Amino acid sequence: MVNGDNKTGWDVQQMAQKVAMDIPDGAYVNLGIGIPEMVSGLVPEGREVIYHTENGLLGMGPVPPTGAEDPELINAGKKCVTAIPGASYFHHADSFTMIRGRHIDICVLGALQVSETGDLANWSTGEPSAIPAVGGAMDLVAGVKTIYVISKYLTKTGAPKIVKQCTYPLTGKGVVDRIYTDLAVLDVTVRGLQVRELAPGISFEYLQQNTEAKLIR
Amino acid sequence: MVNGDNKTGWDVQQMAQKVAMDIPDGAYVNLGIGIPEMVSGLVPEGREVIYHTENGLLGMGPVPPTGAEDPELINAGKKCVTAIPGASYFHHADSFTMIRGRHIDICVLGALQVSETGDLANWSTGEPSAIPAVGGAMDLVAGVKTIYVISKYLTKTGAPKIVKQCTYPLTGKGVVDRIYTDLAVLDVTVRGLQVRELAPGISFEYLQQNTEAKLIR
Amino acid sequence: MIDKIVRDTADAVSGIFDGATIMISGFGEAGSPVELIHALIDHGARELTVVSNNTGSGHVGLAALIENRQVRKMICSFPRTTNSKVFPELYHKGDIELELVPQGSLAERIRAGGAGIPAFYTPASVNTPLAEGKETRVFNGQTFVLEHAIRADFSLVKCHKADRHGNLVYNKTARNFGPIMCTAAETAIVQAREVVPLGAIDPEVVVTPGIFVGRVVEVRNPADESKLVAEDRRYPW
Amino acid sequence: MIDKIVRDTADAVSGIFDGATIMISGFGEAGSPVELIHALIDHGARELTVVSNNTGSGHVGLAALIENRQVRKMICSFPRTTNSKVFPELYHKGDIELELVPQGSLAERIRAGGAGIPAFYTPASVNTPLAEGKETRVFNGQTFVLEHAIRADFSLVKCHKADRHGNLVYNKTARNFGPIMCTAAETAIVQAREVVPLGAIDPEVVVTPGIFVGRVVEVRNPADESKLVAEDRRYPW
Repeated sequence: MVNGDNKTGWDVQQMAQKVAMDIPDGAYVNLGIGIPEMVSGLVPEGREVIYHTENGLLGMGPVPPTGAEDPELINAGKKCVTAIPGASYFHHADSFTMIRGRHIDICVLGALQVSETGDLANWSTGEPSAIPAVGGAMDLVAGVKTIYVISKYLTKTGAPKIVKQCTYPLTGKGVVDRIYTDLAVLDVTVRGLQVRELAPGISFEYLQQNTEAKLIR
Repeated sequence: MVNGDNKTGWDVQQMAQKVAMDIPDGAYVNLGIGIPEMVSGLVPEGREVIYHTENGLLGMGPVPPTGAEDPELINAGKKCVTAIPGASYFHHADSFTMIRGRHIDICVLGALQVSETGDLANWSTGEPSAIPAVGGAMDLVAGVKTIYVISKYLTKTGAPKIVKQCTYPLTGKGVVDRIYTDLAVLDVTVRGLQVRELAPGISFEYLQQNTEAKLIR
Repeated sequence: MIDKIVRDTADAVSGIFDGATIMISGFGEAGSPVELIHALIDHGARELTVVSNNTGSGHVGLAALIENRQVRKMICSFPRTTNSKVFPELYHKGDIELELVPQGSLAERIRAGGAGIPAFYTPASVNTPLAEGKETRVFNGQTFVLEHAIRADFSLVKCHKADRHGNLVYNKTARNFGPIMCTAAETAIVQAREVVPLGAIDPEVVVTPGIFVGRVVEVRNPADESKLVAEDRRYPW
Repeated sequence: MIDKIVRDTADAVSGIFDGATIMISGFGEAGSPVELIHALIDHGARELTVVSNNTGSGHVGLAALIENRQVRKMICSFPRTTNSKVFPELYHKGDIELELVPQGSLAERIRAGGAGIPAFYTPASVNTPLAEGKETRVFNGQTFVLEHAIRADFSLVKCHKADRHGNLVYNKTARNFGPIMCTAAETAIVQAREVVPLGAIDPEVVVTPGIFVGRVVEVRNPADESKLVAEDRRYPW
């Protein structure tokens, strides 16, 4: 067990901002439920990014003002959203044509564990008491061109989430391209996890002490 | 070679009329190119029959008046048609979902040969000089619930079209349910071709003399 | 004459038999045919296999159908939702079976069922527990898993507008599984917010052509499921 | 900013390389992108594999592309039409290759290519010469044949209206292969009768969402192919 205090790292907002900065103008992006949803509000000025939500909307806009919600206009997290000019609605088979057919450029997902080879576990802790629920995660990691993970570096109890090998059931094998954590941004490469950027006050050594995965400077 | 004179049989109009009489109210029907197209104009009063054309229209209406043709509103035979109230347009994959998914009730097709077990050959004579062209025929016979064939009993040269076994390349095996010819209407049954109705002046013996297929009274 | 409009939701669900496989549209509450599900509760058919993305919320709609012990097995991608109480309880007791399917594979299996495709290969779930026991195959160096079509005896679907031929249009993201579920059932049963005259829906904008629809019932002011859940309503009322 | 509108048809077909696989929309002349095909003739890419339902009429459009010896192979369901002269001549000389596919299998293979499905089973063509050499498999007592996805480097598609995101609507039965061909190409190139402002197409009626489209060019008064054929016009003019 290691020190999980991350006061010196980035907060969730800053993590989401880093993701948003890496999404180029014109990209088609699918955002997972939870923290990834924050990314949509942080796109830099001058970029036009199109959000896909797998329940049948391309061109998802921001949350509507209170009172203007339509329970038939929701995102994958079942929250009320809006549609931008140029949006389109479609059924589920067409929506997953976009996903599986490699039409979506970037997907941002949360994680329970990511391995040094880019394996992702984010749908089940494998506990017998838990009700397994997978949603669209397995289709997304199998079909989207670039997979970004956004996640704390350590669990709430201080255990590593960046691991040599996932112990939880996989969502996909070798699918993650980049990991945005509170302590660093890491790229999955054939040689190991390349540290792309360190949060202020975080050392490479500290990162490496907190994972058995192979990190590269 | 037998006598191909069929002055005593039904004409093409009468054959098409017999087909039209057997299409029940509310049926979804696909009509092949050529003689089968005649059927649509012969539906008895009081029946509502919906015509599907595989190039993307459900609810095909009659030929438009001269001058009102739209080259972007055509049938599978590439002739200008119209759309009835309640029609819908869709793309080719959706159109063949209707066909392959057993949503169409009846398809009426022409034939080069039909065997006593309901094998159909209607797309190629297999001659090396011919350019093979299949269109939607193989999907139609594989997917539509009931297949009616409308065809002369004999070829122009008096050769049998109702055969023990097809010599031309097959469109589908054991797919035909009923054959409307100028001399008789025949049902394909497990015991052989059951003569359902004889044209005026045509005897069972005459029919049997002109095919090696097994006919049943 | 073709007239698929039936009088009420009881007529709409008539003939649903014990042991039937039923597809139910909706993604959460959006597109969920609450009134048809309630009619199915009144109707009483049991031992159902239900194909639906979720398992319902609170004690109304799909959750109420499960709570009424009419469902033997669920085929879905995400059996949890914020307010799902009924399914977890029965699942933990071992009183209901679950087949968990990735959402895209679920959609494609339903679409295949409607399109006469018995099976297809997909990259989703390869190397995960959900592909265990399933056949895999390599195409162009990549591994895919074989998935089989799903068909249903009945689908219960909610749409926005319908005509007597069964042509349908939907509302926004409430479209979700409706169109493919209409294609994959022997009898697709649809509740529409409004039945319009034939010809009122432009042929260019029809989402579900009538050929895929068996019965239509008008339900003018369908329940807002989340309100019912917030009020802790239970069906039967 | 996303702006997929290009200036002219020459820009639209730029980058098409020798040996490319090209899907071309249309069923006969309905939906055939004649102006884009003519731009491809001017462009000159050769050794193309073309996926299209037919092989063109007279000496314009697809027939002219074939006549100009730019096409090595055709993948289609019906290579004959009333006025097809060019393809038959080259085919008899052995100067062009033909892969004949049942129309529904052709559509489904294209759709699979766009949907990330590498292969699927279909009942069409079983027990016929077109299934020879193909793998078959029995599901529930019925035999099916394995068909593989088709993808293209480029698709040339004609539509009715488009916006700068590439959202498309079509006109009547000219829709045919357009929507699935947009999904199955690395770059879908579309000619639209009218480019409309973003937001002018209702999100409920978009047929091809912009994500599937690479480039859009406005061609306000597209040729009526059958008139050109009747006048025995030839391209290049």
